[in-house]
Amino acid sequence: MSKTHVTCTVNGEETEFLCDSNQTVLDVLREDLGLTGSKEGCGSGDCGACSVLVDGRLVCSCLMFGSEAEGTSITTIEGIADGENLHPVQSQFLKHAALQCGFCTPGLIVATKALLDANPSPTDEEARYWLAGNLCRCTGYDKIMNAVHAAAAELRGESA
Amino acid sequence: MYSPTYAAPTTVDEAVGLLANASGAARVLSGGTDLIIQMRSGRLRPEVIVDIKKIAGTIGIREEADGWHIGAATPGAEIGEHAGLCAAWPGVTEAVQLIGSTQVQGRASFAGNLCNASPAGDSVPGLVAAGALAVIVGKNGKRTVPVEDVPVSPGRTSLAADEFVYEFIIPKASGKTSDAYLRFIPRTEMDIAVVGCGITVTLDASGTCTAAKVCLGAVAPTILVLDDAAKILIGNKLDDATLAKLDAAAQAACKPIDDKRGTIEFRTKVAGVLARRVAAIAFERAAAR
Amino acid sequence: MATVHLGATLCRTYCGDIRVVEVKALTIGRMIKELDALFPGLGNQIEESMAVAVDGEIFQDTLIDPIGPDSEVHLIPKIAGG
Amino acid sequence: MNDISLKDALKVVGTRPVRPDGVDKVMGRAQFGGDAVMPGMIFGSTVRSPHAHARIIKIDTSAAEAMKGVRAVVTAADLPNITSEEAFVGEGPMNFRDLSCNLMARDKVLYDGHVVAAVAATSTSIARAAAEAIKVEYEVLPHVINEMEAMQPGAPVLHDDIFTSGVDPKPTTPSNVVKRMEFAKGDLEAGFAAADKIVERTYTTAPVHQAYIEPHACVAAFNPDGQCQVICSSQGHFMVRAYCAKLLGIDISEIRVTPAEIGGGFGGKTLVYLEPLALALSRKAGRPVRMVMTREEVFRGSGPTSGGTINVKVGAKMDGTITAAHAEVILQAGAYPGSPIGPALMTCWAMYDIENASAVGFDVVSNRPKVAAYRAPGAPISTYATESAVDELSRAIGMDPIELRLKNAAKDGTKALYGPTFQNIGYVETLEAAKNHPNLQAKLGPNQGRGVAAGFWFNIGGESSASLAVNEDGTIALVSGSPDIGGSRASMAMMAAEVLGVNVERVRPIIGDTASVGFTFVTGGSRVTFATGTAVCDASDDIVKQLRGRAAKLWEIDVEAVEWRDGSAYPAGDNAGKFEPLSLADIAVKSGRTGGPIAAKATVNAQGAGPGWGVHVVDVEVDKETGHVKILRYTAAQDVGRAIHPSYVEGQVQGGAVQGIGWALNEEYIYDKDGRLDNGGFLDYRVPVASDLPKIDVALVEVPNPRHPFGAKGVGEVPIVPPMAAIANAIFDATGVRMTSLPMSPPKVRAALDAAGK
Repeated sequence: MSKTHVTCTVNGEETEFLCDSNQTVLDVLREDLGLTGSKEGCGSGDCGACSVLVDGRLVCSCLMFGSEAEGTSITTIEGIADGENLHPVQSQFLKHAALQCGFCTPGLIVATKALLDANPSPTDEEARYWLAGNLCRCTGYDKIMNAVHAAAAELRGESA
Repeated sequence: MYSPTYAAPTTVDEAVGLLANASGAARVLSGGTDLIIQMRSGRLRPEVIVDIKKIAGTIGIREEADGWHIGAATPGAEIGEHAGLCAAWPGVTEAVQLIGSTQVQGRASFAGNLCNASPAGDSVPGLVAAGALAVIVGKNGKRTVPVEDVPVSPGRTSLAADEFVYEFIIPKASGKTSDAYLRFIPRTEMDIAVVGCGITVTLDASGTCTAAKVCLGAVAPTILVLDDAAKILIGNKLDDATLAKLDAAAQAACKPIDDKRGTIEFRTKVAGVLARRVAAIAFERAAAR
Repeated sequence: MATVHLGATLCRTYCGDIRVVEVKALTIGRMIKELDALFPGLGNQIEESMAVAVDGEIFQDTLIDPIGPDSEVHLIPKIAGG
Repeated sequence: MNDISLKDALKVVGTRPVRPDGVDKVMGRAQFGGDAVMPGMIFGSTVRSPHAHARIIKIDTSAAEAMKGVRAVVTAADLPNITSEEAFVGEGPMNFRDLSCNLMARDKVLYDGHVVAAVAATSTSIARAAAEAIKVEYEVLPHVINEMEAMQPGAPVLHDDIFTSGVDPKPTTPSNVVKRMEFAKGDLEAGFAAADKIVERTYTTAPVHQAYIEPHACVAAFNPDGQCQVICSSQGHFMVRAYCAKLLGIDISEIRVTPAEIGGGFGGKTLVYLEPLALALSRKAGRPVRMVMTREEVFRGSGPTSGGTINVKVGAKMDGTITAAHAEVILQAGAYPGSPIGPALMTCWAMYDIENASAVGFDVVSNRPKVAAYRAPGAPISTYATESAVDELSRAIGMDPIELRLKNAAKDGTKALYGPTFQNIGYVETLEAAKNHPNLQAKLGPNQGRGVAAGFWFNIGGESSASLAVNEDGTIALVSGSPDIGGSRASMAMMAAEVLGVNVERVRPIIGDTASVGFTFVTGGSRVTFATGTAVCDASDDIVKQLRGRAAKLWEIDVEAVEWRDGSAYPAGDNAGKFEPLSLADIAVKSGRTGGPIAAKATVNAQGAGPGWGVHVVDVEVDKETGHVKILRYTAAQDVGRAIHPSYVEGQVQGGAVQGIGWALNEEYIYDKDGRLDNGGFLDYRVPVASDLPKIDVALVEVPNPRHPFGAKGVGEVPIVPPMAAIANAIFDATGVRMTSLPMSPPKVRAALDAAGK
C-alpha cells in the first residue's frame, strides 16, 4: 500500500504525515496526530462533530481525504484557544452551560467561531441555520444559542 | 485490502491521462462530499481518485462576455459569497447553498452535485432552469453541453471514462430575467430534497412572461425539464389561473417513486405546490429588475 | 398488620385470585418472607423484579426499610429508566 | 449540620457555577470512549447479519484469519453458552441468555444488524476487510417487523420457548406475545355509563433511537493472568463490569472498568454491546482491543425504544370530571422479550385522579433490534395516546385543556392506578406554572395552533457511593461512582460545597473506576442528583463531623461544643468566643497531627425518589400544502423538587423536550420489505437540528422532596413524555385534524389533511 506524504499546517505548526489514500483528515487527526478533540459521530457529514477549519473555511474533516490537506492550514478544536486562554466562544459555552455530554461541543465551538468570523452579528435565525449541521442531542440547542450570541457580543467588544 | 491511488494533477491533460489510463474504475474528486461517503460505505471502490482541485480554473468564478464561468469544483460557500453572481442568479446560488450543512458547503460543488447524478441534487434544477452549460474536457478535447444532458439515470452520466466537467457557464441574465429555487424537506436543513423546483422567467415591461424554463428534481429518475409548464407561463402574468395550470402541469409531469423520503402521492402534490411558490418568487424578482 | 395489595399481573402466578392479604411485618424483608410463606415463589419474584410501595413511597432492592403497623403496601413492577 | 432545607439559607445550591469538567470539554481534551488508548492496542470490527430472521448454518472464518494483520476472530462458540436466567437490568427484567445472544447470535439471527462474529486486527481498515472476508451461510426464515402482525396466529415465531404469561390458561404453543399485563381500579363499565362524552381512538408510534452523538466505544485488555481492564463510555461502569463478568463467565474481581467521558446515552448505554466482545477478542489476540461502532451499526444494532399501538377510551361528564379511562398498549420488544410495557401502563393515567381506570398491555417480540431504555421508557408512547385522547375530550365538552387537567389532577393523597398513593407531588403547581406562563398570551395567526399535554415519571433512587478526602491545603477531592452524562459533577461538587460551607471551586469531583469507589447503579432513571447526591451529602456530613472533632482536639474542648458554619469551626455554648474560628484549611493543614488524614465515604440505597411532573404547551404553524409543522413557541413547566444547578436542570428539560419534538415530527425506523433497516444514518433518521427549533422556555417548579437533603427530585426523563401529544394537540388546534400516528411527518400530515378535506 502506497502512502501519500503530506505537509500542512495544523493549529499553526508545520506538520508532516503519511496517509493511506482512503484515510480522511479526521482519521489522520485522531489516529496519527493524536488530536482526538475532533469527534466521529457519523462519518458522513451529517453531525458536524468533526468540524475543522481548512484555510479558514468550515468543513467536516470526515469528508476530506488526508491527501487533500497538502499545503493547507487546518485549525482544530485544539487550536481555538490562545494557549491556555480560552477563546470567547469557549468561555461563553461554559458560562451559559451550553454543553451537557460535551461530545458535540468541539464541533460546535469550531463552527461557531467560523460563524462569528464571517458574521459578527448573526440573527438567531442565521446562527441556527449556520449551525444546523452540528447535531446536539442533549441540549435542545437553547443554551448553545445563548452562548453563541454572548460570544458574538463579547467579540464585538460589548459587555455581555 | 482495498487501497485506491490518489492523484492531484495540475493540468487538464494530466488529469485526462490519469482517467483514460486507469486500469480499474476511476473517479473524479472535487468536493468529495458524496464520493467519500460512498467509498467509506463500500458502495464505490474506485482504483484511482483524480483530485481536480489543483488544476487552474476548477475553483473560482469569473464574469466574461459569454456569461459567468464557475470552476467545476468551486465550493458552495464560495459561490454564496460571490456578490455579483448571487445578484445575477439568486436561484442558482441559493440552490447550491442548500446542499447539506455549512460544513458541506465548504466543500460541495456544482460538478459533484451534477455528476453524482442523483435526481435530488439541489443545485441541478436551478442550473438547468438558468440555461447553464457544462464544459467537459476529455482526451478528444473540450465540449460544451447543456447541464441537463449530463445525468442519464440515477448514478450515471453521459461523460466518457476519460472526461470530467471542467467548468460551468451560466449565461448573463438580460432584461427582466430572474430565477428561483425551492426544495421541500422534512426538516429545515440537512435533508435530501423530497422535491426540488427551479424556474427562470423573463418578463416584459407589463409583467407578462416572455420566456420561461421550469425544472423539477427528485420526482423522476433524472431531473425533469417541463416544456408544458414553461408554455403555461409564457404569455401570461402571475395570476391564480396560471398558477393553477402550472401546479397541474408540474403534477402531471411527475414520475416519482415511493421511498423513505416521500410517497408518490406526496411528491406529486408537493411538486405542484413548489412550482407555484417558485414561480411567484421568480416573477417577483424578474419584475424588480 | 400491614395491608398488602397483590394486584400486579406479576403476582398472579403465585396468588391466583387473592388480591389483598394482611401481613405482620415491620420491615420489607420480613414482609417478603411472610408473603413467600403464604405464596411460595412470590418472595423471589418480588426480590427479582418488583418494587414495594409503602404508603405511597416506592422502595426497591431493599429489605431493611420499615413498614408501619397499619401501612398500605402495593407490589408493583420494578422501575428503572433511561 | 446547618439547616439546609430552607432555600434562602443556601449559598451554593441554586447558583450557576461553571462546571468543573468544562474546560477539558471546550478545548477538545476530554477523553471519550473512542479516544482512550492502551499500549499495543489493536482494532476490532463486527460481522452483522444482513437478514431479519435466519438460521446460521455455517461461519467460515478461515479467509479472515489468514489475512495479514488479523489477530483474532470470535464467534458465539468463543463465549459461554449461558442458560436462561432472569435479572433486572436497564428498564426491566432481562434474561442473561438473551443478553448474550443479542451480543453475538448463537443459532439464529433475529434482526438486520445482529452480530454474528467479531474480528481484531492491527488496523481498523484491516479489521473491516477481515469482517467482510468472513463467510456466513444462512437459511433465511420468514420475518415479521410490525407488532400487530407479530401477534397474529401464523406469524413467524422468533422463539420456541415464549408462551404468553399473564393469560389464563397459559398457552401451550409458543408465540411472539411475551406477556400480558394489567392494572385496574374501580368499575370501568359504570364509569363510562356515567360519562356524558366518551372519546375512543387508536394510535400508533414508531420506534425511535436515543441517537446519542457518540457511537458506542471501548478499549479492553484481557491479561494472561485473567485480569481485565476496560475503558469505555457507558451509563454505568459497574453495570459494564457485571455484564462482562456474567457473559464471559469470569469473577467480578478480575475486571476493572474505568469510565471514559460519555457522549450521550439517554438510556441507550445502560447495556453492553461491545465490551464483552472486545474482551473476548483481547483474550484470543493477547493484545488490548479497541472497538468503536459506526453510526450505521449504532442504528442497526443498538437499542431503539419500542414502537407500539395504543387503543384509548376515556369519558367525562360535562363538568369536566373524568369518569373512566382505559388504555390498551401493545409494545415492540425487539428481538428479545422486554419492552417497557410496565411503566407504559403505570404512567399513562398517572396525571389524573380517576375512580375507574385500567391499562392493559402486551410485550411483543419481532425482527427488530432488542429495545433499550430510552428516557422515561414506555411513558412517551402510552402518554402520546392518552394525552391526545384527553385533549379530544376537553374539546368535546368545551373545556380548556389546562382547566380539565386541573379539575382531575393527581395530588397528594391521590391513589395511582398502579396502587400507591402520591405524596409531596407538585403536579397542580406545575399546571399552574404552565397556565400562567406569558407564552400563553401570544396571539395565534392563521394555520397556527396551541397544544397542551402533561406527563409523569416515577424517578428512582438506588445504590450509590461517594467518598471525600480533605486535601492538606483544605481543598476537597470528591469521588463518586456515577458517570457524568450532563453536568452531574457540578451538582455533586455543589452539594458537597454547600454542606462543607466552602467555595465550590475548592471541591474537585471525579468519577471513580470500579476499583476506586463503591458500587453505583447506572446513571439513569433520573437518579444521580437524588441518590448519588444523597451519598455525597452523607459523606460531606461525615467530613464536617470529623472537622469538628479535630477542632475540638486543637481547642481541647468537647466535640459537642464545636459548631460548623460557613466552612469554619466555631466554639459554641460555654466556649463561645473563647477561640478564634478554625477554617477548613486551618484544620486540614494540621490533620496529620490531630489523628491523620480526614476522609469519608458513604454508600446509600436511596429510596423515596419524588415523582416528576411536566406540562408542556406548544404553538405550531402547519403548512397545509406540504404538511410541514413548524414549532413556533415551546413552554415546558416541571416540578424538579429543587434545582441544584438550575442551568443544567433547565438543560435537561430543554433537551428532553427537543427529543420529544423529534419523536413527534420526523424520527422513525424505516424497514424495507426484506426487513432491512433503510435509514440507518443521521441523513434519513432525522433528529431535530438547530434551525428546526425556537427557544425552549422552561418554568421550574420547586416542590421539595423531603427524602433528599436539598429537596431534589429526578429531572431528566419527564420532559420527553408530553411533547408528542402536545404537538398533536396543537396540530389539531391549527387544522382540525387529529394526528393518530407518529411521526407526524409532512407526508402523513398532508395525507391526513387531504383525507379530512381540509
